[in-house]
Amino acid sequence: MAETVDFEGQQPAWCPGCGNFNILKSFKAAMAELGLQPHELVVVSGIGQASKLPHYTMCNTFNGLHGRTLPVATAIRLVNHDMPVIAVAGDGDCYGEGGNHFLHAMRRNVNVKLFVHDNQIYGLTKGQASPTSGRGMVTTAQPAGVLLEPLNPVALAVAMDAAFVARGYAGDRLFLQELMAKAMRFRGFALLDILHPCITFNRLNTYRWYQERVYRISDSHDPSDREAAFRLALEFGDRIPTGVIYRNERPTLEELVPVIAGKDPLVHQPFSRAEAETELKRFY
Amino acid sequence: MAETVDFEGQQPAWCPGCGNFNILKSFKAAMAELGLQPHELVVVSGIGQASKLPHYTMCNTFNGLHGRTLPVATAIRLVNHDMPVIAVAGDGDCYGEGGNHFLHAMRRNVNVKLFVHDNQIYGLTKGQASPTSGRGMVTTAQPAGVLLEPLNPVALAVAMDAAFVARGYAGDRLFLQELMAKAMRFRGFALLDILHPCITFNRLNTYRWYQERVYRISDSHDPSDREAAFRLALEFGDRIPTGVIYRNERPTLEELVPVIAGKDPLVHQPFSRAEAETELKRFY
Amino acid sequence: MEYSVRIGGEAGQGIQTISSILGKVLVRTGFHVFTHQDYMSRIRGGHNFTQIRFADRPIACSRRQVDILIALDQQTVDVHRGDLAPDGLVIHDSETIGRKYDRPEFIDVPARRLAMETAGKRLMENTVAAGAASGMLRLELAPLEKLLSQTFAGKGQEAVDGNIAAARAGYDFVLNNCPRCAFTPATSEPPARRMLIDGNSAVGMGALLSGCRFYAAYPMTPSTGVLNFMAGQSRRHSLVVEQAEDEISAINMAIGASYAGVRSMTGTAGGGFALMVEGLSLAGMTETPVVIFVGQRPAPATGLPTRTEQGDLLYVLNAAHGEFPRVVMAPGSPEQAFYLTGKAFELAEKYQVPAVILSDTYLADAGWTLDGLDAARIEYRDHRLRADALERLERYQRHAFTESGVSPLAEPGASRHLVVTDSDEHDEDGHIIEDAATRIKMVDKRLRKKLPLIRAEMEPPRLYGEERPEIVLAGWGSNYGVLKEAVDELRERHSIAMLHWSEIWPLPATDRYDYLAVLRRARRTICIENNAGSQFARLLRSETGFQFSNRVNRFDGRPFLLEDMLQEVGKIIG
Amino acid sequence: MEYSVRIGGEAGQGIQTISSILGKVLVRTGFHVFTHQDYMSRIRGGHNFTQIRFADRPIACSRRQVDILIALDQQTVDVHRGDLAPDGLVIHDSETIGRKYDRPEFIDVPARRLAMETAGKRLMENTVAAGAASGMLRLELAPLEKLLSQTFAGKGQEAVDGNIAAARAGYDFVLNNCPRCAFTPATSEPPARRMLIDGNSAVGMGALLSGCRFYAAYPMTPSTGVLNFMAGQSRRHSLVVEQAEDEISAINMAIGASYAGVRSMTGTAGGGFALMVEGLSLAGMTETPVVIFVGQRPAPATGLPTRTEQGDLLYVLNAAHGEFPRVVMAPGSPEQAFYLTGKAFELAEKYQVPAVILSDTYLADAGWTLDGLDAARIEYRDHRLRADALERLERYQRHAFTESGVSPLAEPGASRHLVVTDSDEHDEDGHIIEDAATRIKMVDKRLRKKLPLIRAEMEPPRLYGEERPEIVLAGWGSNYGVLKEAVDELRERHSIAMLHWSEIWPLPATDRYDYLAVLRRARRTICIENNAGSQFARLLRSETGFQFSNRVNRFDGRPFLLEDMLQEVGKIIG
Ligand SMILES: Cc1ncc(C[n+]2csc(CCOP(=O)(O)OP(=O)(O)O)c2C)c(N)n1
Ligand SMILES: Cc1ncc(C[n+]2csc(CCOP(=O)(O)OP(=O)(O)O)c2C)c(N)n1
Ligand code: SF4
Ligand code: SF4
Ligand SMILES: [Mg+2]
Ligand SMILES: [Mg+2]
Repeated sequence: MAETVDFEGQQPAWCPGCGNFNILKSFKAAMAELGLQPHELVVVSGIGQASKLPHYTMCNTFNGLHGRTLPVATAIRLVNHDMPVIAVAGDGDCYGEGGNHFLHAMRRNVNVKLFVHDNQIYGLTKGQASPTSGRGMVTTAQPAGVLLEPLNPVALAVAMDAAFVARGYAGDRLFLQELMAKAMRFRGFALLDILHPCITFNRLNTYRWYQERVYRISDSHDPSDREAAFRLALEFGDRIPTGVIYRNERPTLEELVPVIAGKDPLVHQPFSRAEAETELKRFY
Repeated sequence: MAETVDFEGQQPAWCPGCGNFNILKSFKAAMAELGLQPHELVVVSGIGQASKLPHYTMCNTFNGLHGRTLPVATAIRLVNHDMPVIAVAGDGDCYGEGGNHFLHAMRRNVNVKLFVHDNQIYGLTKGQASPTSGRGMVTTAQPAGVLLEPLNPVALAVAMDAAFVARGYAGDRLFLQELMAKAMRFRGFALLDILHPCITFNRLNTYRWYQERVYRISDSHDPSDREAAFRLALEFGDRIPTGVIYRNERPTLEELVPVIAGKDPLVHQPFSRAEAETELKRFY
Repeated sequence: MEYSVRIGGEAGQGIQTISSILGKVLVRTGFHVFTHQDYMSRIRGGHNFTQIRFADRPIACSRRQVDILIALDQQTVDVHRGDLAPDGLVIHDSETIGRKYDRPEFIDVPARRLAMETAGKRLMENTVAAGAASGMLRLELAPLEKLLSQTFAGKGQEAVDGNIAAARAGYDFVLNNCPRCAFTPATSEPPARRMLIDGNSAVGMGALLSGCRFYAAYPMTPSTGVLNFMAGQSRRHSLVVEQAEDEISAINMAIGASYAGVRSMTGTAGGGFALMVEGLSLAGMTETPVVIFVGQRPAPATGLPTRTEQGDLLYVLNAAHGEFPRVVMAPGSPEQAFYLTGKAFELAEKYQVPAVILSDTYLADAGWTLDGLDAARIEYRDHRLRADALERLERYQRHAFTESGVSPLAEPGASRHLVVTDSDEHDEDGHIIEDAATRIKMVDKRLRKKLPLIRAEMEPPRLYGEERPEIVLAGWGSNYGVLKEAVDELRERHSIAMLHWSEIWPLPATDRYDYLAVLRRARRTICIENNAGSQFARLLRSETGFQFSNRVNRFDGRPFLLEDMLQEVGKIIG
Repeated sequence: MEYSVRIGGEAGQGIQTISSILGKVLVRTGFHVFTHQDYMSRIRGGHNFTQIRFADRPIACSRRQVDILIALDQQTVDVHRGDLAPDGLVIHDSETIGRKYDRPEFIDVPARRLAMETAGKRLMENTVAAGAASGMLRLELAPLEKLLSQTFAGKGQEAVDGNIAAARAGYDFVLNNCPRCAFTPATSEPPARRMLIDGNSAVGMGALLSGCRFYAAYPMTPSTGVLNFMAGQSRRHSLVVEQAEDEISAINMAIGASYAGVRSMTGTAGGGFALMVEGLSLAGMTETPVVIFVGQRPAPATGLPTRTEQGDLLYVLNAAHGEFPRVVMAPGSPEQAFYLTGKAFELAEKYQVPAVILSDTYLADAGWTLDGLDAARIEYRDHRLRADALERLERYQRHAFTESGVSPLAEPGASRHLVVTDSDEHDEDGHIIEDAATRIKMVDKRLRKKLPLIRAEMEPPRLYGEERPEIVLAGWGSNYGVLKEAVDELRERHSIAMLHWSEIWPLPATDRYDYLAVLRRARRTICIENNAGSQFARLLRSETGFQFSNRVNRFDGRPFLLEDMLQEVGKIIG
């Protein structure tokens, strides 16, 4: 069985003090806790600070394009439904450039885990507003401050009836690890939006800002109650709930697509040229 | 003042009996009711049966690409905030190909009216599933039936805190006209999702199917109550509410962007080369 | 011996029903058939037509001249009457089209009435028309009846009987009422068993036989046929087909599937390919095999969505940021489409590059008659490292430097080795790098080493006609058939040949066959393309310096018919 | 007289602060300055550097050899020591880098300590370093002090005083402790007033002066600088800047804004341009003017995101489905970037086509010294029909056929006339059509008529050096400066000239200046490009048949420095 050290990867190129370090720690610990070996999982990521994560751990890695994690992850899982597939993205990555894939991945409910490192800013490109940036935040590209309503990924996911919706916080490492493990154990698509400070560019949402607001959802919340989940999801201001907000178990796409449902993963099914050849008959 | 006949355009190429005809009628009547002249409005559309609408009426028209109505409409309105701008799209157009723009247009809250002709199918390309197609619908591209959860645009819009969210039905022409007029009079981004049967390809959601389910929302519903709106939005099955589901008045983007807020439309602001030239100074 | 039947009417009137019945019956009767379609972008109304040309010898294109015109509406008469052969006939139902013609070439077949009388269903007027056409051609009734039984078997005996009765009614009506209907095509006896297959189905069959296991696409004319075909197959074979939310997703899915270890494909038209350009570059950088079907149609933008053009060649060749090798195949017929799809899969996987199958609306929908397709001629070799072979390796690096530039492609999860790849420039392990030395080695590996190896696998253009021609008709892709028949027609009076490229990129070398010598030797070299910009001519000049003496361009959304081609070439060669 | 100062260290250490202070002070002191940047794709750590070369004459590129190396960390010493000139010096703070060098060329400036002592802020160690470098160069203190006052004015008097004190401390320290620091560059007296401007800012200024009123973009290196520049301007000028959700949206917004009646622009890198390809085709079909800034960087895919390359030429020229004219400008310097941005706006609007400004990371960030930029040389003519002029028309058709192919472009809503356009093929009114005749006329109008008119507006390449050279160094875009200086160096011993294309497409005709004759006459023609595929060479061959005798390619993400260029050319010409 693997231990956290087995998930040690390359030296991170993040700024010292960045929230991503804690997310990485939680990630490695969660994978070890789940008893996975590095080669037993695939991590798909996009482009951004967040998306460098797979290089900083050990795993099969497809570090693709900015915004395009989910289509790649979806297909990998459809081809090999024995393999845990994690999609790692930034908030710009996933909710900006990749917004459409995000919407439709929730509809598909493929058993992919989506970990979004949500620092409410574009980190790697030096600090422009992201879809989750708060109103009024001033940046070089938004000198008059952000004028758009921030996107609430958690509320959006509840409205899309995503199967598993949770929010974590990099400052609460152990709880984050717990949420990662929960998402991994869940059977279906899971969104884990992870708040974390970008200490270099986001002067608004600092450790302190989060610390004053973030709290763990009480056990009394019933994640299967969609309206309650929506209410909780809307809370994002003086108080910010973390934990599992919504859960709606239903068959995954892998369990519905006839050729693979309950069968061997596609990648391990044999290819019969003879069978395929019979299809030529219909043209005679 | 213009009358409905002033909005007569080219001969529609739709299938006789298509729900689009009623939408077109409501459209023309609503524009006349609002006292608009054809040249006083711009209609932006994408590609699909729905998106042919501007040719079948009289208006300034930008019939652009499949899925790309909203960015074009947004910019037109930012450049000329004296002009009513309507975006017309199909369900595939707007929620499939254009899903990302849909998300972010709601965040922007530009005063654009989005009329989505939602026939729960791809009409022009001959009947593949659209994002709103019901589970189990069998098509040539989905021979095992639709396996994805249908997207509920109205619930999604409420979660995105869209400023105005309504649902209409082509079979209730006068009410549809009323909703169009309401959306037009509203100050801000307005989504009007219009259910209508595709009599050629959608064998599931027929006139009859809708007729049995669609009802007008009662006056007791308070569209400013977001949770109530969400509850109502989730209703889509045996009963389907039509009317204004959610309303949340807030400043539009045109009212927030410093250069145009409370000023002449950008297109009518003078260009001063001399002023621009002063910027060269900073490089010395 | 040859005849052409054209069926015209509004969208939704059933042109497709009549033509597919007739086409197949003619093939089964022993003829060589060529069908081609001309459709508007609408579901009902407007004006569409299908043409069925058949002969006792192989044919490869459509003609303008029509022997039998089946007019389902008045407009068809108006539009197509001018193309009627001197002894051509028009079948119409004066009741449906609302006008009686008092001229001998107009045969009034009361299809609607006969349909009601025999089957009680107005809809079967199309079957009546098919029967009437069969009668005019003095075809045997048996193959028609058999086809109708097969076609409607799924709808129950009543439907079968009704259709057969309707067909007979049309057939008999013509026999009894049309003494002028004296077409008597000679058939081969006994008829050879042949296929009738269109370009899109041929691509689909090629993919299926190449072991394609994953197909993701967003519908777009003219590629939707491939999506539909693959979706149909997914019920019977181990193939996952996913309709993506957009083309960006479609290509990224195909790339993801390939990374995970199966052969994968996506398909679209030029406009959807625009959205795949980013993913193409990703496939290039991560060296992930992927096959992309691109059906060209007239553009820019939405253009003429249901019509044909060859306007995307340079675009497909140069699309995407950065430099990496790709394969571009432009089949000229369903037969080529089948084998070249196989070759595209093989080269994509062998060299870990994206491969494009560049088709167009004309080829997508055109039906060709073939003696058969040889599945065995599609190579299927699994180039991936899997299971034991992989596990046995001491060390695995996804992007290891090798002599050939090709690194071992392993299935992730199949062993303890990690499969790591990256859209950033990377080292042999697949991790991000920024140093110049690694970058140079990676460009050398990806581009400079692989490209010549792939080039060596490309077949030179096909010469058809004189071996040392004075006149060369040059072309690529779907103009194959019409160029070939044009050469047949012109050969008597001219020293002429066709030079046809179907394997476009990397442009085939001249070592195995010196096609440049053929061109240089010729007096006139005419490059014929369905575009305005002579894109292939520009490509050839850029790569070889050769400049054609003449160019013929058609860009009105229609394919070259044989007469058009002869006329255009005639203007040049006299 | 010339010197080069290189400042190296980790990202976030303040290289940028030192270099921008030093660069500006040198310009104000009367020197010609050239700066260039080498950055990694990370925010902290790693290894970055900036180089400042200055001279008493115009300069246009960087050199490898360094006179003063300011090492903010150990790695800088290790990496760059080899480039030190024989009498070069290294400034470092042994405390910061954690190592003492006991060699005469190492000048240990206790920047951190001096910063704490003078200003009480560690952060000001960079100002100390800038002061120290100024001291070594024996610059006057006044310009430095003035610049610091201006720069930090916004942050209060304390910040100004602190910085000045820190700079002085560094300056004095060097004067007192470094007898070897004997650089004594001659300055012009009194110093001419000159600008220091980078490529991105020049593009932004060109856009602003062209009347650009709308800029939409999604951040992407190296185009983000243009976005930031425009965003900054939007506070003071009537310009709306919108950060889009993706590049697809960005270009569609720019097109929408242009349709609505204002000049508009978008900007991105090669990867983002991939997502704009669809919109490019839309602009082509709807004949909507739009200007697109494309900053090239090494690809495929994410590649080397902060580095430079010229790998997107053929891609930008051929991108998008269908055939339509486009303008492609590839400026070679900030000066060209400024004027060509103006010309791009003018041609885009005059001919109603998309225009691309093709830059790259090197040019984007490079700082050049200019005597000034002449705003009046940027044409500004409003080509649109507005208000009265429009209202007076009896009839208006957006896509009316005209002699030139250019139809009147009206502002929608400004009159009773409707402005209708469509991505489908359309008639003169802008409504969907499917007939062949209209299609042909529209292609003729859009493509065939306009293209030669645009071509006639394009400037031929610039010859620099011998008028009838035996050796031609050919290049395009950002290689301008280094080619020019290479010619300067080689002119004594060779009959040599540079031929530099900055107006690329439509490829300029040869009637005004027969550049092909120059090439054909030359003994050696060397095409030098920052890519692996010799894309410009292929373009020129495709369009003119001319083939260069030699090619030099660099594709490691770094620009050619002068020494590299001389070496590469030397290998060929001896
Ligand atoms: C198509 C495309 N557009 C833009 C970029 C440039 N880009 C790289 S990372 C990034 C945003 C990073 O923000 P986020 O996704 O929030 O990640 P973070 O760095 O904050 O973790 C952008 C815009 C790109 N790589 N590709
Ligand atoms: C980029 C792109 N992809 C695909 C298409 C093909 N296409 C045209 S219309 C359409 C879908 C039509 O469905 P919808 O938007 O629901 O409109 P409807 O016809 O049902 O009104 C598609 C996929 C296209 N034009 N452009
Ligand atoms: S820029 Fe922000 S998100 Fe990126 S590594 Fe630095 S602190 Fe973290
Ligand atoms: S296909 Fe459907 S949506 Fe399109 S016109 Fe016909 S009925 Fe209407
Ligand atoms: Mg972020
Ligand atoms: Mg639809």
